[in-house]
Amino acid sequence: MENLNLEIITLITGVILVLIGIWGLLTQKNLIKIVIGFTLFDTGIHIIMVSIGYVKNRTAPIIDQSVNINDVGNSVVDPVPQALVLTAIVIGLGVTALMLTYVLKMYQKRKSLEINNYNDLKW
Amino acid sequence: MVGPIYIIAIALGTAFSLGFFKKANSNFSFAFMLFAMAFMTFISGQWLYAFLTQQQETIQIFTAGFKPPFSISLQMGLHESVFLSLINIIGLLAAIYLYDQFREKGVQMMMVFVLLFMGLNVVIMTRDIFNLFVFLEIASIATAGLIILDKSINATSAGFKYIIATAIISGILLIGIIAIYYFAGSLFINDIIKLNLIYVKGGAVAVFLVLIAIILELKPFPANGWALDVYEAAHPGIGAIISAASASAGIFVLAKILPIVGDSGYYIIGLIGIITFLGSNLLGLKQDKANRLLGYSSIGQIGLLLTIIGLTPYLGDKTLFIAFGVLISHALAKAGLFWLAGIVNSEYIKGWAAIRRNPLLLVLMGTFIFALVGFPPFPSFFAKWELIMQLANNDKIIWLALILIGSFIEGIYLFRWFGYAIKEKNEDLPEFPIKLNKVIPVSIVAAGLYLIGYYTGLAIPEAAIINYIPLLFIVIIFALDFLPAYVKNSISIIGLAYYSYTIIPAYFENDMLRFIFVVIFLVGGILTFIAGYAYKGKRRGFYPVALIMYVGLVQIIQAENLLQFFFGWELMTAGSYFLIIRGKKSMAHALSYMLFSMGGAYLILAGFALAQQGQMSLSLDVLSSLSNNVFIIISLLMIGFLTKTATLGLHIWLPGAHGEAESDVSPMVSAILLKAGVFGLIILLTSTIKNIETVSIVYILGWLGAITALIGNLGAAFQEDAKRLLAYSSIGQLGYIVFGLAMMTHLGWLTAFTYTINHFMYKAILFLTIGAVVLRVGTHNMYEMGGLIKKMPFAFIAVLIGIIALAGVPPLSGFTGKWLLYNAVILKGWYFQGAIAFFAGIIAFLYLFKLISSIFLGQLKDNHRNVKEISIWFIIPIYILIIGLMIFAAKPELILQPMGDIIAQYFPDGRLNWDGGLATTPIGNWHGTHIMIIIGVMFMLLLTWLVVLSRKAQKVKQFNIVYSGERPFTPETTHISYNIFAGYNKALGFLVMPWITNFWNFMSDIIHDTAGFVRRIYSGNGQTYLAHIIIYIVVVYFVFFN
Amino acid sequence: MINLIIAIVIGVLILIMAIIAVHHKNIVVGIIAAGVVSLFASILYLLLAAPDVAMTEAAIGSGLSTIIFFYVLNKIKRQNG
Amino acid sequence: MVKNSLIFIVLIGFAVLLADLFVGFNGNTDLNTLANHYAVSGPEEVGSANLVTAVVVTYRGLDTLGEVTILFLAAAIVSFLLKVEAGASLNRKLRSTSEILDTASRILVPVIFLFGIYVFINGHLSPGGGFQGGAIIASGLVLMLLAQPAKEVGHKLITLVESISGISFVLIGVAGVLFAAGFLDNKLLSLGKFGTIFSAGVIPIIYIFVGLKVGAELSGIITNLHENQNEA
Repeated sequence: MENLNLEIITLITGVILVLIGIWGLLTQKNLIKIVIGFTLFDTGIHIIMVSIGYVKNRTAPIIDQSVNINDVGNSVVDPVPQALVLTAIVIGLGVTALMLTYVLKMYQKRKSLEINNYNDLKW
Repeated sequence: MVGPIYIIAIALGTAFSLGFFKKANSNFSFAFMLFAMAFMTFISGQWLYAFLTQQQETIQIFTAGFKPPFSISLQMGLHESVFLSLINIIGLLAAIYLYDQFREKGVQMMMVFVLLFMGLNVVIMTRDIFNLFVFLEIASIATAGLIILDKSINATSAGFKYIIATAIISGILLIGIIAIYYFAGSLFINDIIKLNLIYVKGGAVAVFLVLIAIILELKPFPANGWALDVYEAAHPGIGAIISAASASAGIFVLAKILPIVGDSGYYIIGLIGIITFLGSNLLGLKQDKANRLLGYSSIGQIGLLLTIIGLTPYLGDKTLFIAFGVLISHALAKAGLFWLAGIVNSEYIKGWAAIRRNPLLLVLMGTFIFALVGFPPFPSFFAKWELIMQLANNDKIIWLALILIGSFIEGIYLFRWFGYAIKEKNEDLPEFPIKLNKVIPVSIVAAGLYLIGYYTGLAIPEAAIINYIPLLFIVIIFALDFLPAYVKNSISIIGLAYYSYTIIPAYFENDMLRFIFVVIFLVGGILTFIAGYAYKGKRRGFYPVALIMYVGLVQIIQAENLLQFFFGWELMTAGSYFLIIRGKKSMAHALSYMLFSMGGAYLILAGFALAQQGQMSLSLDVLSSLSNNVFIIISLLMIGFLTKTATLGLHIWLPGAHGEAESDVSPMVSAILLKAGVFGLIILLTSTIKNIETVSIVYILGWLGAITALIGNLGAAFQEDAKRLLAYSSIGQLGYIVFGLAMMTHLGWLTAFTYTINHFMYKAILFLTIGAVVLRVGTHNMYEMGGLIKKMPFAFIAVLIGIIALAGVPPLSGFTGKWLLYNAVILKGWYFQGAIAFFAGIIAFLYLFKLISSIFLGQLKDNHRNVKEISIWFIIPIYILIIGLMIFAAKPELILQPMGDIIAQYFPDGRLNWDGGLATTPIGNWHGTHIMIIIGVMFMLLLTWLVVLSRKAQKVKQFNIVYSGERPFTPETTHISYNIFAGYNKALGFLVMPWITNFWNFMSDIIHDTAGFVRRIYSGNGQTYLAHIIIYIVVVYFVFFN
Repeated sequence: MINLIIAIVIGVLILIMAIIAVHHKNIVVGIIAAGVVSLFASILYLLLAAPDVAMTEAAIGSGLSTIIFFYVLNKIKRQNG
Repeated sequence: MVKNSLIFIVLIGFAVLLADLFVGFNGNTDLNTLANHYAVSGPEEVGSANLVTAVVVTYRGLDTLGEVTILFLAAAIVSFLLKVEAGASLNRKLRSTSEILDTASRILVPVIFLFGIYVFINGHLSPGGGFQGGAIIASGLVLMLLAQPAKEVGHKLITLVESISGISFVLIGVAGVLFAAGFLDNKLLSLGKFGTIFSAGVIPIIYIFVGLKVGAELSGIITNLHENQNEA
């Protein structure tokens, strides 16, 4: 357990989640399942990002009573990845909503959720 | 000046405000949005102007009042301003073009549209790598939104494929960015560059992920199925934006992050680029849907750009110029073509035949096609030139070859498509409306191509001296296209006459060799134009293209350096292509002509590139001081020129191209155009005369020439189509010229020159006459003619003189040539080759006899009872040429003596000795004037004798023919020239079996089958495309990083 | 130390849920499982001293995102029936 | 399944790639220069107690603007796609809702809205901010729609809020160029007393607009899906 840090555990979780997401994206035939695969992939990336900003035994980057105002640099974790993840999560939501709307539209046209039924364009 | 940050403010402000207008008048919203786009264009344009003219320094824009890396910073420099201006102008034009869609779909689309361009703008300016990610997302989401404007199922599913593909790519990019942040501790690109992450364990992988994601955004082959589907399904207006604007931004981003990767990135990018360029163009070959074809071509062009970026270490400071030339041509031409696709509205490329109902649109399409392939005067021409030269200078021969092969393949499908537009049947194609707001943007980008092309040319010293005034003259002629043909004909003749007046005298004094060719080109041009008076109506498009060919030909003569020569060569090719495709059944022939010409031109280009390698000069003189790769250079150039002389193996384009051309075009492309190849050969051989390698090459050339003469004449003998007969005969005649040149002796060259001049005259006479006859009788087939001698005596006499000259029978100048040829052969000792040439000469009699007998002698056909003499406008040039022929025959010393002096510079030994009109060689002598007189007297005696005798002759009645009571099933078969040489065919037919045609068809089939097989990877399944992306990443990673 | 154990447990749960989300035949279960992945992820964020991210993930990733999934699924089912 | 095994192999390749990427990762022990600057000088420069907020709204304000734009784009596209084509029949099948849910939602929805507003107003002091607040407001809306499916949500109002807050965001940014040191500069207003509501320059104001905008955008997506829901 000596080398096993919190952020390494979460990082590994994130990486595996990314792989599971890609697996879902590549193997599931149902359009909604594919979108689910994407959200997993996305969440995995977010976990990786937050893990990378973590510093052992430090608190959240919010200056309140628990933080010594004169020694902020040595008491908080990195705020940058967190800020980036905030942005990424919102972007992910926008993309997911868009994908689902496409799925809905495709279903309305052809009454099928099988991705194999949308191969008209090719070559 | 207005700060770049206002681009963001204006775009966002507009997009957010548009929400207010949801129910308001759409026209107002549209104007509002258009204003925003115009303002963005204005801001980027004024910066571009400042950078170009006022030594403006690159500026950094810090947001939030903090310096980077603490805040996001933007950068505005020359390069940024160029890209921003390009993208915003395309955006502005696209907005105008999409007016109807905006009106129909409402404000949401306008919001999405403005935001797309804002995204692209920031993507170019930002110096923060995460900010780059955010605005790339904006751009791709906005693109996804625009794709489904078209609510068809295909557009929706293409949009879905697009969005999942870009989402995956963005995810990969994000992982890369956060890892870079981990290793570099900064998101500021300038900081990251300094850290050389590529040498850090793990850092290299992070950089790789960012790089591969950006490359994947550029749709590399084969991980690009999603993009192709989008190109096919989306509205062409959107396709234009993706292809022109988004891809340009993508290229810029790649260039921006490349310093992070460092030098090791170049190799990967170059390799990915060339694979994309070749693969995408190859698959484009099998494509028959217009939008998808454009998609393949777009991806191919981006591949070329990637290749150029990847070759930066070898291209040095020329990289920017080259990339700019290719990019601007691609962006403008592709935008224009996509927009045209929206106007023509035809799913399949064959349906583009409808476009020629509007000549302006057809011209625009031609502009874009030629700009894409890299013809002058477009920026891509100069860019490609520089690219090839630089590659040669750095010994990157394989890259050079691959790039030329890819360009060639792209040319195949682009010209096939263009051929359909010009020639495919269009009677039953649906009408399409032409709206001003759609035509204007297309016209503007086309004009931009010409303008930028002119200025790019100025940037190369060797090109800056190109004389653009003749091209301007062509533009004027084109602008006057609405006038009747005779007016334009007169203007063209005056133009050529003036051109001749300004340049010919100087050549006469200083350079006899060029003088001969320039006279053939210009005087020949004037003479053939005189025949043009015979045509009624407007003859739309004829004069500009004919003049392009002549201007190109003269520029070849005038060229002082390789670039000018190649410029003229390509102009000539373009002009002659248009001339040839004008013929009624010329579509396939024009394509094959174009392909052989393009292939030949690329060989010449490669040859030039290798020739100037290491010589720091583009002067034509470099050819005479070759030191490395001499054999290869000479072979490349020689094969290139031999495509134009239609030498054996490279001749299959000629019969169709010449045979099917219009009556006054055949002489242009036969008597005149073929001489360009001869001129090229002469330049090549005179320059490389001292190179020992030349010896073995010309030996092969000699055999080629002799066999070509034989095969050409045999081919002519088996023809039943009069014009094809003449076309094959040209192949044979050019074979003699090549044979003469190959001897590399004084007499050999004199022979070649004599044949050159002769062929010009008698082939012009014959083609003009036969063409004029064809105009009267309406068929090329000789067995459908006959007995025209009384109807067309002038034509008969012209053909008679023509064939006497061609056959080499005394007293006409053909004999001069033959006499010289046999002397030269004997002195050279090439007996076998000489024997073949001699045998070929005998065969010439066969077909020449047929030409006169079956057309003018025999029975007059019923339906020709009322035909008139050929047009006076044909008779005039024909008889001028006949006079010229007679003078040359009677007084050959007038030309051959000075010619001999020229040749003596190169081959001083074994001269022809002149004593007045008496020419002497070591083995004999001959006197042109005397022979003329003697034969003339004999001829008169014989004629008188015949006239006296013919009193007793009995006229044969029209139907005084007996077939043993049998009525022939097809009356043509009874014609004398129907299958006339069946017997010979049995004996010699194997020689004219279409081995060579079959060979080229086989090659073409192989390539097409490969394309058809490979493109099956694009299964249409979005998930497969995703798998391609992941596989691509993994494969590239393991290939390059392990 | 306790954080470590929680992290491992949550991490394993996330992966199990993710596999369920991908492989369960019933799409409704899949969507819920994906939502749970997000919810657990937000706990990880809390452990990683990222309360802002945790809030966002909880509200957006497991909340709104799941709702949108259901709206779309519901709509599709209605069209089917 | 040949195909799936192929994908599995590729995924292993990808896993190796990611492993190569993070093989040296052993957790941070210290902040890097950039983060350290934010932590040490951030409170002084920006005046926000929540450093994440300082980074999101000020240092990387352009990202946030872009992010809001992405949601805006998504909302616009969804609304465009789900726009009911003219002439489509509007037969609404409404589910009856229980009295309890209805009543609860009547009480809860305003509270949720208030909570959302609280979250984004206090974004510079405590965890939370515009995105979280906006999302909370949107969830309130979802609850409302669940309880009262027939409820017509004012599209005009949503659009108005969305547009006004978006434009205000941009205008604050431009004001930064004109009156302070750059686009979205925080020092447009005085930084105030550290740790109080009225501090941290324009951050609270921007976060209010972000909150409103995000809320409106998410609500737009949801109402569009919802209304489409009832029209089969």
